[in-house]
Amino acid sequence: MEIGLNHYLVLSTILFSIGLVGVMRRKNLLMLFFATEILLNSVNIAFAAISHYYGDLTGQMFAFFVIAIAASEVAVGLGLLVVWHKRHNAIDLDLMSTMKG
Amino acid sequence: MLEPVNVSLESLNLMTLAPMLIPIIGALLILVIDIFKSGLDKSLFVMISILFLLIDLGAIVETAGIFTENGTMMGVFDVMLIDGLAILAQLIIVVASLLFIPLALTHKHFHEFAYPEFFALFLFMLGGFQFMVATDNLILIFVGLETASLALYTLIAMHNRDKSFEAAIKYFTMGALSAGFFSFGSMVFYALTGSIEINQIAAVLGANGFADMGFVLVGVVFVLAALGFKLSLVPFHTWAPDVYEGSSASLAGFMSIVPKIAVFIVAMRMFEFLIHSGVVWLEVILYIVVVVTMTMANMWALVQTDVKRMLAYSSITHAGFVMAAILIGTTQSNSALFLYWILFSFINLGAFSMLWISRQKHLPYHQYTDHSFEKFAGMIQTSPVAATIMGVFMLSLAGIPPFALFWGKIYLISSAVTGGYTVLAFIMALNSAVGAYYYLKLVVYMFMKEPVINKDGHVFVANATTPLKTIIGFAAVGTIFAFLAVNPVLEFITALVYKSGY
Amino acid sequence: MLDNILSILIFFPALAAIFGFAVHKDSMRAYGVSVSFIEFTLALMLWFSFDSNVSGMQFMEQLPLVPAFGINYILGVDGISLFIVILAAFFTMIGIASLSDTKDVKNMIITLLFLQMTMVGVFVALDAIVFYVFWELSLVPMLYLIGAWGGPLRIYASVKFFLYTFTGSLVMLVGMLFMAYFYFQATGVWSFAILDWYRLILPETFQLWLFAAFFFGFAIKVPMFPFHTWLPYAHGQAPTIGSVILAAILLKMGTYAFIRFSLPMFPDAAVFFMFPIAIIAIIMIVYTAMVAYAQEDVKQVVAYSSVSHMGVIILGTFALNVEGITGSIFLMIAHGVVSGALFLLVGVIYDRRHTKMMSEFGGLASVMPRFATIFGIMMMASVGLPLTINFVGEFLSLLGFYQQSHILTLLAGIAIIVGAIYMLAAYKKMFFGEVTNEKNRNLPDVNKRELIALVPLVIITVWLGIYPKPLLGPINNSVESVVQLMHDKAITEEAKARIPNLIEGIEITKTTDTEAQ
Amino acid sequence: MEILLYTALFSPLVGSLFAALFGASPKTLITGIVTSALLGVSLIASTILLVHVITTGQFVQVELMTWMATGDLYIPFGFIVDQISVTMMMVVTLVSTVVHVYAIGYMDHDKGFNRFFSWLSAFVFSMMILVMSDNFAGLFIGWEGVGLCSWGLIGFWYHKESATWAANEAFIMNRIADLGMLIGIFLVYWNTGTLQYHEAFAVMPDLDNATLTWMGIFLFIGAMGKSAQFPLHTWLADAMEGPTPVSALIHAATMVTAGVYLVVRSNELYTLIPNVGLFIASLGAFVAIFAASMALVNRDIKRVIAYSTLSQLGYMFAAAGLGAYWVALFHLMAHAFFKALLFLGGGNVMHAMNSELDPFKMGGLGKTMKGTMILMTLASVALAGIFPLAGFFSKDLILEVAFVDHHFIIYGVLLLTAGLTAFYSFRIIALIFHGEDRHTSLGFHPHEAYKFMLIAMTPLLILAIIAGSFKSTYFEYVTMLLPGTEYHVHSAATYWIMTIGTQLFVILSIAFAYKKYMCKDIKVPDGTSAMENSFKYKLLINQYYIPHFYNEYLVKSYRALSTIFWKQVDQKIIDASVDGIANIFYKTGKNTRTMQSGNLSTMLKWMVAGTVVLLSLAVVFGLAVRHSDEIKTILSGLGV
Repeated sequence: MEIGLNHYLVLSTILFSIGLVGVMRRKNLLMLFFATEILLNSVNIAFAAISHYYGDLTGQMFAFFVIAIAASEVAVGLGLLVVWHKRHNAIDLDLMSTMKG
Repeated sequence: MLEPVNVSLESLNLMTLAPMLIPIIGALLILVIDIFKSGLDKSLFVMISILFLLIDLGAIVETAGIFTENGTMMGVFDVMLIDGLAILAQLIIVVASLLFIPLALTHKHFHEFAYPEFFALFLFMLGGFQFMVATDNLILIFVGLETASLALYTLIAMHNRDKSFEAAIKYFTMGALSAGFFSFGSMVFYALTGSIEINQIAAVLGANGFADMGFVLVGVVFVLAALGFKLSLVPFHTWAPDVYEGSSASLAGFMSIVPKIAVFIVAMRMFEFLIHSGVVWLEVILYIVVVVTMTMANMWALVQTDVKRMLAYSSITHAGFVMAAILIGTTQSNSALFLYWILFSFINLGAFSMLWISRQKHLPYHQYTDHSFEKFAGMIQTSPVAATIMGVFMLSLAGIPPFALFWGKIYLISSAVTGGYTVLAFIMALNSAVGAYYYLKLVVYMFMKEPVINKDGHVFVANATTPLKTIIGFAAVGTIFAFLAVNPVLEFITALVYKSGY
Repeated sequence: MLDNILSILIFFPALAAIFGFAVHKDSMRAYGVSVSFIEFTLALMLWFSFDSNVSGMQFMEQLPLVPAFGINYILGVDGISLFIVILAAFFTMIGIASLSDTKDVKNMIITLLFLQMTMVGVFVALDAIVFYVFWELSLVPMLYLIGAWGGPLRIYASVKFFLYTFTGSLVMLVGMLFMAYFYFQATGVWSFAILDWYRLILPETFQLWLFAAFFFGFAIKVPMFPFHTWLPYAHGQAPTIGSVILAAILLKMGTYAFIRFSLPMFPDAAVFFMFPIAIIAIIMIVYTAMVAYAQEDVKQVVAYSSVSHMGVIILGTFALNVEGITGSIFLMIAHGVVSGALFLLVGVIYDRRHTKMMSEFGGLASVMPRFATIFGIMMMASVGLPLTINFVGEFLSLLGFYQQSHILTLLAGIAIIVGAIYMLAAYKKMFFGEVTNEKNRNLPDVNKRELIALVPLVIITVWLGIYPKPLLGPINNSVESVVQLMHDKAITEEAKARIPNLIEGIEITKTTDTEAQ
Repeated sequence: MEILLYTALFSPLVGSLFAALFGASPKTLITGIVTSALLGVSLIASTILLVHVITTGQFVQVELMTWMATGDLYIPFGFIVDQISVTMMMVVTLVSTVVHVYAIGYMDHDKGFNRFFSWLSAFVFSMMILVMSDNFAGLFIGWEGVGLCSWGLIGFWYHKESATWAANEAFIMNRIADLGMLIGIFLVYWNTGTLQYHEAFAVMPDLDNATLTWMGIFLFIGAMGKSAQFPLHTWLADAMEGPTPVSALIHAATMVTAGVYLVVRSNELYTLIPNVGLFIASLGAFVAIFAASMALVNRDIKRVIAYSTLSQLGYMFAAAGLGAYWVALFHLMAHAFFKALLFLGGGNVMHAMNSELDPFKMGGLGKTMKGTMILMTLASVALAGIFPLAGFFSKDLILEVAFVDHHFIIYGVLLLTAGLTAFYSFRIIALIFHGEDRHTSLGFHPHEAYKFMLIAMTPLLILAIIAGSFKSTYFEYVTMLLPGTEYHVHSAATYWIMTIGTQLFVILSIAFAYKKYMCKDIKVPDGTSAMENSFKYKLLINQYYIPHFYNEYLVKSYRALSTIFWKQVDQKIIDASVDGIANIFYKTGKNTRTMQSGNLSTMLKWMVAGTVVLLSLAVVFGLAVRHSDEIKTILSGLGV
């Protein structure tokens, strides 16, 4: 069986779904960040595959940008996480609900 | 053997890039200054920011001039797109920023303004937003959006209070999810059409007659979710009240205006062609989302006990209100969107600035939040001018004529009428009535109750300095005398929007 | 100066109010009286230079406001609005003059002056949006008046008043936007000018919907049954001056708007809805009169009586003939004078006893004979005794409606019975009998300041009851042109039949002339 | 002549305003004198006008100014002095002058002396407007004006609960009738285009019968209220709470006859609709006997006289209804004189007895109050219709009218009423002035009234005696305007039998009354005697339970319904639903705000959930589009 575009897309979708489930289920902030990384990377796979399929570089460019943005996101995210951890000595989401209503 | 890249500078049309580059240069300059000499006063950075913003404004006016002569411009490998929408949105962004940045010159000292990075980040953020509105390339939109958002998360966190961090983390995490949605949506469109430029997507989809409607809709859903998050449309709005509460009042005011107008432009570019191509589904979904956003946010605003949170929900309502313009999708409605948002930015910035100048460093014992309603009780007696100004802002937000927002409101509702959305027009009108309740609540507290605390009116203006008062005065005058400016503004907007083909 | 007298009338009090911030609070009352006196003089000047023989608009002013969207600042006055404007100026004047000592009197006077601006603005605006601006803006000072100086439930009452009317007027606003859109479709030009709208003939179904939208806004303001429940709260909680202005002027906005908008713009819809509205009016008349009878608080009696009288005004308006509409306009003024006076009178006793419960009183006639006399005169005027101002309006309104329906007029006529019942019962409870409550035994009679307000009202009540011609003349002229316009515009057969054609006579003579030739 | 007309009309107003100036101050005799003098002026002016009208046969008509003018409606303040109105003017000014002078004495000790004269003169003014107006609107002004003054005067002693209650009752009941009148006026206007009497009547013959009938009915409803005809009669007896001069002037001589005046004035209308006329006559006859029956047992002098008034009004309506307008007017005039006299005499008694009104507690007053006794007896004789006093001429004429027109039932009823009238009139005469002294033991020390009061009453006395002799003169001049039908029984024998028979019947009734109530053993009834417990007595003393019925079933249910409307409908339904709608928003907000739990996980879930919902909608829609053809087939297969 030849691996075609659809397989990549299905893989991407599955990864995206895993990411979504992770985003919803994870109570640990760090794990949550991982889940968002999975989301973005699943998209990268799809972009690369489609780009190859069309023989067009735009998709890969997009993927590069996504990677770059993911990286900077991690930087900001981790920064926030560290501050939070310093202050509260915890990174549990459930403790993070002083504002509501 | 690849051909050597041979691009003439003329064809790049670098003028289109100028407005975005100016704030970025400004940001870099601030960083450089800080490297050479640290510990400079915030006023310096404020003034530098203002200067760059003014230059930016000049550049935008320049492009506006070119646009009115030559029409829509493409530049930098056809990535940049300067049309009426881009110009109007940039004008709003820059003017709102000009009103925002002097708010840093408070009487009390706040953590974030001590860092020059705050101003640098701010300018980077502006660059991001300007990129967002001045392109129809999904990559650039994505990059611009993320640049701006990441800067914004940081700005929120720099307020350095527990709530600020909580707000920033919430905003950040949800933002990351929305980034995922946006990229996924872009991927779907790319897969369908092989292009990531909106006008080409439109062209391809139009050419094959929306053959894969199901997949188009999947793409639309993800983009809608991502943009809906930024616009705080229900049910993607949950971050908004918490983030507004967690961030400083001035930044909250800024957030209710600038990011949203940028995203509105993207939404307009993205959805307009779909609606006009007869994608009924999107029309229905947008209709539902708009109505739900207006109505539900209104109801939540009713039950708030903190003014800033109330204003947060009210901003959600207004966003839903304006989203209706995109749903209607006529020239009048698109012009109404800009008119509404210009007027709204004046008032909302004014209202949040009023909260900002009443901000205390430490909460007194009877107050659980920074701006609880009780704090404003009897304000008319202790600080009548401030109370009157705040009252005007509230009445204006409620849509009482002749204050600013009324004109935007009638033009928008009128566009619903002319666009054939009769029921929507009535829903919009009735929502204004519901909204009046919570704006009145503050008026009631200020004008009709006895002060709870000390008779000292100082608490309401504790943070006030001349620049802040000037900004508020400017906003107040703009709010009250808007009726004089509506006509020229409206004509200008309509001309630009019409010329851009929306 | 006369060219811009309407603008001056609108903005002079507002400007004076802004300057008022600088006046010391001890001198504020004198300042307020002077300003409102000047305003009243200006209003009288308007009357004297008003040409009674002209039926159309006079003293027109026009400035562009948002010409791109057809919104212009257009003012004008005709016989229909002239007297309400004067009444507004008059009541503000005597209201301020008779103000009793309250806290924050400075703020109150400033608020009243702003309120006056909006009141005058509503009645002279000839552009729907300008009208709407003043219409909505009038809510704000009233909200403050009730909310800041009212009784224990003042916040509930004021917010209810505001939101209720605001909701109604937003629906009306949508109606206005539709109207402008239809005008745009018909002519290709945006316009909110009322006189432009008059020229637009709409299909009947459109008229019905637009009429309904406008009706919603007006009916709440009037207030018509069943939208009236904000009124007792507003009146019950408002300070005296608030009630006076509310009853005398603000309620008239709704009925005035019916005549200014609904009738000439949607004549067919007016005919279509005539009977349902008449039935609502009758319910207003009888039902609220009965509710008034059940009240324990004298102010509520007067408040509900207002609703009842507004029913007669509505009925007269929807008589759709000259007699009825003239009567209803006259009754607006009459009811303004009489209910205003009654609220002032209630205020007099409230100032002395700080209660409005009728059970607290009794036998006041012997303690305060002058007060009892004035109250009695005003009560009789409210009941609609001939030779008082109210009778002229009620008589003409009912007379006019009789042409449309006999049986409904008979039912509406019950007004004169039920009106007498609650008024006499209230008067009896308060003034007759022995003085049972010790606190009432030594109450001082009305003082000079109160007389300054009350005596002119008594004089007007009787004078205009005997000699209403100075008012009826101009009103009649303008109403005739409205009725003729309605007749000419009507498209359905029924409407043509229901709305009299006033120049019919001329047409007949013309034909006979030609025959003679 | 115009100046005389205005003098006659406005001098009472001047007097009233003059007295009103002193309204709140203690008694000043001057007010009484000035008002009386001004009424004298009015009387003189009226007399000159009367002479003018009699001698020239022309009427005086003036238009003071426009009152209301709009559209086609034009109502002036117009006044007319013609045969009808001048008769009424004479009656009004004469009786009121007498009553004013009398009241100076009667109200001698009253705190509200000045206020009283102000009201009383105001009443005369209103009454003058009523009778002098030349259009229906002016009539209505006077109509309501007298109602107002009647309210003020019945409730004159406002500290008395019963007085104020009676005042309000009178006003409200009259208002009910006024509504009918107003509708009648509307009918006149919309059908004839004018409210001027002569213009309107000129058009009426061209109108269709149904319209005229309605017009007649509604105008008569107005008359029923003012003239206290069944079923709107209860206020008149209660109105006796007012000071006695008021009862004499308003509730006997003038105001209550306004209804009769209206019918007479509208004779041209009622002539066109004989059916309504017959109804009026029948109602009149019914009221005559109905009121007389209640007078038989009542134990209140003033109420007895009031019922007698009611009964006589019935006579007048009977005459007017049968088309004998001039007869009705003649009886109106004669009745005014002797009934006012009777009331004023009653006032003397009441004054003497410290406001005691029960004749059973009096007896033998003739000794101390000789003058009053003579006056009242003569007035009663006149009322009973004994030759040659006024009542004989006017009342017998009515009987003749009924007889000649072959309305024998009406005739019979009226004849019987005549007997009853005689009986109850002399019942109270006997109880008050004759028989044993029962008052001294109850602690009363009666005294005769001031002499000038008695003198003031003499003009009425004279007129009550001689008015009958004016009959032929009166007939001649008044029939210039009214239908001049003469009513003559065809055979002289029948006439004499009738006349003498009637006289005998009346005299026998009087004798019976004297016999029954002059005996020695009359006691103050204490509710134990068999007669008092009989059903008939109870029915009569309770006025056929009509006031009871009104009070229990109308007044109370109105009050209950009002309270229900307020508390249940207005507050619980209408207002609650308004607040309910507002609360729906508030409650929804309150209940759904938990969605904003503040927990980041939940927030993310909301976001994903929103996307998933949209996604599934998109998939459904996408599939639907793709398979639209199949769906259509399936749906058509299902028959949709």
